[in-house]
Amino acid sequence: MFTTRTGARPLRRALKRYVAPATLALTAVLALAGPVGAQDVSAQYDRAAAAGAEAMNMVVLDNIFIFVCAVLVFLMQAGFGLVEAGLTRAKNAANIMMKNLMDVSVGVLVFALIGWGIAYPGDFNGWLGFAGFGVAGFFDNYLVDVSPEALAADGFYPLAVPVDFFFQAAFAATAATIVSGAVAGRTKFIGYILYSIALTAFIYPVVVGWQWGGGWLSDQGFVDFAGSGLVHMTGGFAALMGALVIGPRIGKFADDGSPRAMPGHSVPLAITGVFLLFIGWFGFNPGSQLQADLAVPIIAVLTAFAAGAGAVAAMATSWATMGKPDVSMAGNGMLAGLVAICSGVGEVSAIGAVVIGAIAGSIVVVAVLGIERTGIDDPVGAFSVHGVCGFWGLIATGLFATTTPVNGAEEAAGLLYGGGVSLLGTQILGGIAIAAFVAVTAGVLFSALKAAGVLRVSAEEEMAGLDVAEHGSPGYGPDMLVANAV
Amino acid sequence: MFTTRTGARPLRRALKRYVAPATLALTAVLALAGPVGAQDVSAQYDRAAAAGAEAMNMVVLDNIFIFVCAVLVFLMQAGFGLVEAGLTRAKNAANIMMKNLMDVSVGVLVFALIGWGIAYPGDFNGWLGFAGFGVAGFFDNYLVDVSPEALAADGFYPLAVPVDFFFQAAFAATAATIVSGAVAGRTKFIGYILYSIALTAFIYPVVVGWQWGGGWLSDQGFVDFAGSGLVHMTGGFAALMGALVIGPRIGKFADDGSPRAMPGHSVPLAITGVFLLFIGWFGFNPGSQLQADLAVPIIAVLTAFAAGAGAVAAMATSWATMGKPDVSMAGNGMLAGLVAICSGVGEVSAIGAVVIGAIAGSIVVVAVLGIERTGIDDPVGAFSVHGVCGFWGLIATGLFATTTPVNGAEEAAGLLYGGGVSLLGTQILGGIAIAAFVAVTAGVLFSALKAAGVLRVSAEEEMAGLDVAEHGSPGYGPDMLVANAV
Amino acid sequence: MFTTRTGARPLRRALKRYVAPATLALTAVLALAGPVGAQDVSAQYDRAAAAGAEAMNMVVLDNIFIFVCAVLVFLMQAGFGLVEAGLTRAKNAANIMMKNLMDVSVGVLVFALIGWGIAYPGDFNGWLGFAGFGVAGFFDNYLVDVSPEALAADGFYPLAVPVDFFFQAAFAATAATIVSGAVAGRTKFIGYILYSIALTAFIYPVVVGWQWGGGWLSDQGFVDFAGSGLVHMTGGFAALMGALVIGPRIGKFADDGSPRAMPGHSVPLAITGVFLLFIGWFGFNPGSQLQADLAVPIIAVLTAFAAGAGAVAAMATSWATMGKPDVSMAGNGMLAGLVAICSGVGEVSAIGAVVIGAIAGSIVVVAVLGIERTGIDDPVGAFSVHGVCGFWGLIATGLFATTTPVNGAEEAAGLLYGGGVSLLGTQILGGIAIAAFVAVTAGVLFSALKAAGVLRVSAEEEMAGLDVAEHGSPGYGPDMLVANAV
Amino acid sequence: MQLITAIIKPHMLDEVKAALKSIDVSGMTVTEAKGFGRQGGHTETYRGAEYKVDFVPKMKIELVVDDSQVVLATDAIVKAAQTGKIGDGKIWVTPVDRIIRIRTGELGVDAV
Amino acid sequence: MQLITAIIKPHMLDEVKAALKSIDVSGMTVTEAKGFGRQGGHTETYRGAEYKVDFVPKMKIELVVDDSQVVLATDAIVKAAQTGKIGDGKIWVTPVDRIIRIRTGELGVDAV
Amino acid sequence: MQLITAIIKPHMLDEVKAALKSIDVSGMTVTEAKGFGRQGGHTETYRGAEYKVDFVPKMKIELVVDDSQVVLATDAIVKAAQTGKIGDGKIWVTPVDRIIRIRTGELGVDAV
Ligand SMILES: Nc1ncnc2c1ncn2[C@@H]1O[C@H](COP(=O)(O)OP(=O)(O)O)[C@@H](O)[C@H]1O
Ligand SMILES: Nc1ncnc2c1ncn2[C@@H]1O[C@H](COP(=O)(O)OP(=O)(O)O)[C@@H](O)[C@H]1O
Ligand SMILES: Nc1ncnc2c1ncn2[C@@H]1O[C@H](COP(=O)(O)OP(=O)(O)O)[C@@H](O)[C@H]1O
Repeated sequence: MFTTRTGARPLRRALKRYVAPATLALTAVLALAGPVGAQDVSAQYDRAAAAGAEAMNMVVLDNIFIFVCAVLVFLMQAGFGLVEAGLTRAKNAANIMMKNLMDVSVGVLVFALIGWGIAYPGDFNGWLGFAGFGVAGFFDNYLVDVSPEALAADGFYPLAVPVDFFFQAAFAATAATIVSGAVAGRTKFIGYILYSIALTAFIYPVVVGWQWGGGWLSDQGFVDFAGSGLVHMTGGFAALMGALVIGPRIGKFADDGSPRAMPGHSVPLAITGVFLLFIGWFGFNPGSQLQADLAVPIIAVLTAFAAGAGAVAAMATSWATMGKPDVSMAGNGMLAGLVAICSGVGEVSAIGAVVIGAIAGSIVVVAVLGIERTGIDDPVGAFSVHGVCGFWGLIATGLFATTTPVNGAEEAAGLLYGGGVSLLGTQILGGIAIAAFVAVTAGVLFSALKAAGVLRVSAEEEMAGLDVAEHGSPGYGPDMLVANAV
Repeated sequence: MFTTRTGARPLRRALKRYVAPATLALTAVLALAGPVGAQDVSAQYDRAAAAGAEAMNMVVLDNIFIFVCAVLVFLMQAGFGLVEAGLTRAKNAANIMMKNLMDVSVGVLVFALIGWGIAYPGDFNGWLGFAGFGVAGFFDNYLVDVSPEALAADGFYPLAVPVDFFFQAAFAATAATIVSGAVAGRTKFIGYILYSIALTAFIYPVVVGWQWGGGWLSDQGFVDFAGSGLVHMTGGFAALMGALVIGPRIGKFADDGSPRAMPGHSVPLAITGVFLLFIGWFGFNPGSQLQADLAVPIIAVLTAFAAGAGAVAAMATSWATMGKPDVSMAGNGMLAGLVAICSGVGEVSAIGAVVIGAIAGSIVVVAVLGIERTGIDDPVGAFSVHGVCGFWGLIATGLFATTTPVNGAEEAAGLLYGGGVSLLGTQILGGIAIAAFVAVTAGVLFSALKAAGVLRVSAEEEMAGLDVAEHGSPGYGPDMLVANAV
Repeated sequence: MFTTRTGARPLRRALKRYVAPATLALTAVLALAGPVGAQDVSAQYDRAAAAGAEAMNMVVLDNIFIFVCAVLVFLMQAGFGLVEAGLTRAKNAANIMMKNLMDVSVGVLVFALIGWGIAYPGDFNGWLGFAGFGVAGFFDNYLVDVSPEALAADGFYPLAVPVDFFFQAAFAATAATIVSGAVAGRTKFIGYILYSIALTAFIYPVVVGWQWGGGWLSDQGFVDFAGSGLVHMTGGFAALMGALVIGPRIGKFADDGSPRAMPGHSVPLAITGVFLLFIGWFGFNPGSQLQADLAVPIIAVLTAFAAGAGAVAAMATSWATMGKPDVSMAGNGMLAGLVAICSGVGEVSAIGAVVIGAIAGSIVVVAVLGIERTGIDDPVGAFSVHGVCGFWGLIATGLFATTTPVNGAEEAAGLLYGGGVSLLGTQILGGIAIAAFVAVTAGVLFSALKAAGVLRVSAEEEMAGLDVAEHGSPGYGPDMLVANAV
Repeated sequence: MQLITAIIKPHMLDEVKAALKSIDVSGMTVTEAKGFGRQGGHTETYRGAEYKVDFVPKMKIELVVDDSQVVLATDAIVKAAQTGKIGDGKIWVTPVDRIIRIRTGELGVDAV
Repeated sequence: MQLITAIIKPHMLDEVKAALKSIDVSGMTVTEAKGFGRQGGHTETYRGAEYKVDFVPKMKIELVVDDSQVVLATDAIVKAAQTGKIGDGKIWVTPVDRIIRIRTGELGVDAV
Repeated sequence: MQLITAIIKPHMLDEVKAALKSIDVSGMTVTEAKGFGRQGGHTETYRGAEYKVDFVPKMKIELVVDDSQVVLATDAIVKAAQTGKIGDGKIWVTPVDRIIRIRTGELGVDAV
């Protein structure tokens, strides 16, 4: 159990692995980790026991590994920016990139000040190593607590806080930026910044706290290894509420309500973004193992399988339903597969990953078309990819979870692997809870911004484009002649 | 020998390093590795023997390192997409990106189902850890075999299968995507997908099996560290056959057969792609060391030397022959240097790497001009870069291989380092074999697709552009006004 | 002290850690590292002493870690290329990318032949492991010296040279490429190549030698962890001199001297470049720790804080001063924060990093506007970002350095942390020295190029655009219709 | 035959096209244009430097019609393109001596 | 003097230019245009939403020629631009009162 | 009313606009164009293949003015757009039968 990311355990594990002197690790495992199979003990023994030097080795490698994974997750910001800019019009391209730039910039700071403390409440109480974060501690010199003396005293633990924060902050920025594309082309910049702050400071952290922070969901045995629900559904449902409250772009729907095509200005940029997201996901999923071990490559392979299956399925579905293989739909399909596999990547088999990804790829095409029919304008399909396929990912874990997860944990198996409906039920419960909480809070948030008149630009500004209206000049210079009739 | 990738040894080495209980490693070395210098033994001893904990450390680091390298290799897909899109016309840009997206998506799945099993036949027979791959095993839960119990039992070996697959699959996708640019602007999408499946399922794996899979080439002492021949020549000669069978784009050649310039729509995107490929190559070459050791940085430096020398030489050559330094040629030159150094990067000296890269950079310019003169239309120079310079890379190893390769192996030296012509002969033999096999199989493949009428779009579709004709809408929106006269 | 990068110590440390047989490490520490705190010794002991196997472990991990960081730094070349191309006009886009491609290609070779030897003079004298670099040794087979035998003999040291070179070469290429944007749109390509060679061969190495090479600045206790001064001020002041000597682009200033807006052709590409630079910086700063340890994540977090604060502050400042949040200014702001934190990232606290970044973000906006008023044309704000904020970074360390730096060194504290003005004085002295030396040498260099008539293109060529004039054809094809009126 | 040239606001193009179709105008040719006039332009800011954009986006429509159709067509355009806001554009009519359909070489009325 | 305006298919531009050169037309001005006519447009699909593209790419060629040259020039254009397929385009001729060469201020025939 | 069409070098647009403003021309319409003429083009090279670029960038200015203003306007354009170098461009004047302001429906002089 100690290597999974289900519930509070991973953090206790961390505590165990670092705070306890390495030589006490074995007892620590037995004491804190609950019933564990023999292999856990031996593994733990192999990894942490014996020479202090040996223990430090693994600590260093673990920290460096998560650091590298976090950098990959941050790369996803560039990917989101390109996907969103590419699938919207040229007159809003700079605005989209600016929103993504601010998601990560504001996000890292706000998550440090507020979000992180909310997401992981219990675990860090009274840990001075953590005092460096949070409103109060922010004004201390938190490095005091990670000076070599402190390290020695604390058995190296505090140094893991920064890397864990670094990794988690990248996730928070990801959740926030999902919304940017759904509300593209008509949102006031100031309103978006306020939304972004609220999501990284409160909405996302609360949801994360339920599970990774050791909250009620984790007590149910809910499984969300890398965040199909916690990260993607949160972003996806916030995106839905944003698109809903803000309303469609001018001209998106004909008077009879039928959707009009508003082609993105650069599919090549969008697919470049998909490639960067694909790469970033190899930090997102494998890094969620929270330590450098031999499960990492398996997680990577399953991630690649789901991504590939998603892209192929979306291509095939669009081909079948629209007569031609749609490029941006295939891109959405790869993302859908990646989103869906996050939850169960530590629990499912190879064939499970392929099926989960393929179904996600088909779902996303249907969802994008369906959403449009309901009169909601989500230019990049953010809700379909992250919200719908995020939920599918949770359900899929309830169906495909095996009895022998990659990480040696002893989770309940899914319906198709003889585990009955209990895990499935928990997954659905969790999905509904996340959807409901985010829908309500994000709904209130966007409605409040709307009431305050900071949510949507004027019709004139929208026609002129947000680059000029909100930022003073077009994203593409006068030498990249941009046509009028759009 | 045990750290090289020449022939079957690396896999036996792996076997050795992992399957044998760590405490038996030393004997294992002596038993399997053939005559090894004292330093090999001691190194092996240092790395794997003594404490089980110690051994596991290195296994974890090795696995994580190859995982990171594989991610870098996957990044090359974005690089290829941008180079190919940038050097072709705007009306085909989305189609190019779609083909690259499918190369990796289809490629990973097909290589898992079929290719991998063909590429590494003997070594994996009867390994349950491998049962998760391949048509049959695909429907089992292969994670069973990597449960901690299994790991313990197998001495950690099986866990290396996923990372090795992950790394090899990235290579397969790379080989496939090389062709995409050469057939750009006139190929039917369905035909390209069928080609891509055939290459990753059969053509590439067969070639890889000859050497890395322990086949006949490896028995000759053929040296192809990272795949100048196995990967790049395979892709390059497939590209040549594709361009040949499909024929040139409409308007590429004047009635008198003289080539017409068809400028790519975005050199900046193309060079961005070159940069991403340059970055990805630091996973491609150093990762081919197949373990985290101190040879990795040397391989990286030699790779950078060859890349730089290639770019400079191509710039100079284009300047000399065309009067001005051609930007996309300089980009091709960097790629040419990278392709050429793959084969010998574990064997050559610093000056060797520089010379190999510089010659590749000059060759590629001459080759691009030469190919065009023969009436073959290869819009991005794929054959010149990967086919011609891949072959040059094989030959170069026969010339520049030193007696003291970076990886401590005891390969035969090249002609210029007193090794006589034997290695050179083997390299040329291998190159011819690869060229012949790929030319024939790819030739048959493309001819069959042509006969089936799924290879080339109609003249009208070609004029309209593949984005509209094959995918339903242009890759650049109506707001990015694209000129008519092209 | 031994883990910091202030002055020559790191290199002595390296020497210490590798050349001395691991079992002698402890004595080595005491012998060479000067007075060290108990924790240093124990840490050193934990890391290097005891089993040879253990020592090798850490050596491998350190080498692999720096290798990965260097790859991230090389990714910055793509980032610079995109930022510079995006913020200049379409008719010069291919030329900008070509200059960046050559900066890294020429840079790696020239730095190996000349620069590296100048930058780290003393330390490498008579080290055969180094003979592979440098004019003379370049023609030997330097791999001889890293053959397993040599490794064993040298206690693994020589193998660290390649990775250190690889990392340092990436820094040199970065310093060189900073200038490219400042002189964009009017510089002769040959003149730029000559400048680039001179900077990586002489100017940058001399400055680096002063501090990282163990020169006079390091003896003053000057602190420049990752190179706010050594790397960014060098590039920034060279950029200033370039822009000054070459003069403004035609039409940049009205007859009355008031600056005219010359909008970049693609803000989306520019911000994509900013994202890639942000990612690359996680190799630049954490890698400057020069070993894989638990300080790395802290450095990463502080880097992210400064980047975020810089972007937010620049956005706010541009909003306040220009009425609207300027997108490219926000991008400059993130880079400004990153540049400023380089110097003190090993010494400052969380709040320190935020304040340093925020001030840098505000400074850069003011600086960009101010520079323009003086009649200097720096299209991308290279001097404001790297020169001005680089100097601010040095000063900031003198203000915010704590008594307990992350790396366990015992540096003097900054003014605000009770260290008095001594460190501040040293930092300012160092900044002035770098500014003066670079201004003079770069000034002479550009003046010489101007005198030789290879610095600036003709007015006709400038109007036509450098892509056509210098490279033969436009960077954007005829199908990407580029407007005339620019 | 006469040539009607209309300068309109870009987003009115669809309405104008529909209006002309409804009166059986067989064809037209459209060009992207920029206009200068009473409407005036606006100021943009890039990296702190302000600059005036005098020319506003317009679409230029050209159609050759039979003399009998001129008034009908111009009225249709005016009705469709009119927003009442400054900048709606102009229409001018010039005489056409000859018109040829390239495909057939037909002349005059048969050519349109 | 008269002004010849020709709307042709984009890829016929080179042929037309060559044809005009061969009859010593001294110059011409070309503009990107979009055409609406019998040729009709086509339907595109983006993310599942269909939309009609009514306007097809055309090139617009304008050349001022001496009255004596008009027939020669229009014939040349028709010959060169004709594919026989619908959408080949139109040519119309309008009278020109004055023509000036900016460089020299020359008027009339000397100006072209 | 008459229609003045001027083909000028792109970078002369600001000067011409200023000159026309100074003589109270109320408006004009501008289009990107490419020109062929005595100025000739140039050769470009892409990946070793040479190709001739015959068409050079030009701006096309159209303005409808009252007959009384024609000479004034053309003179202003010539003065402003003249560099004396080959390729400065042409101006031609054609008669306009009717002009309408779409916003108001005003006709003739009142419309411009
Ligand atoms: N004299 C003119 N000649 C040619 N085009 C003109 C003229 N005056 C105006 N236009 C075109 O008509 C457009 C609208 O004119 P404007 O004066 O701005 O508004 P309105 O026509 O409603 O008074 C201008 O942008 C320009 O393209
Ligand atoms: N009445 C018209 N006025 C101006 N341009 C026209 C007119 N009719 C057609 N055109 C132009 O000529 C092009 C070809 O006309 P079309 O009717 O499609 O084919 P064809 O001329 O072969 O019958 C159209 O795309 C449009 O640009
Ligand atoms: N007969 C013509 N009809 C229409 N436009 C023309 C004609 N001759 C020249 N032009 C336009 O005028 C521009 C300048 O003409 P050119 O002969 O190159 O120089 P100049 O007018 O100084 O002799 C050409 O690029 C073209 O756009």
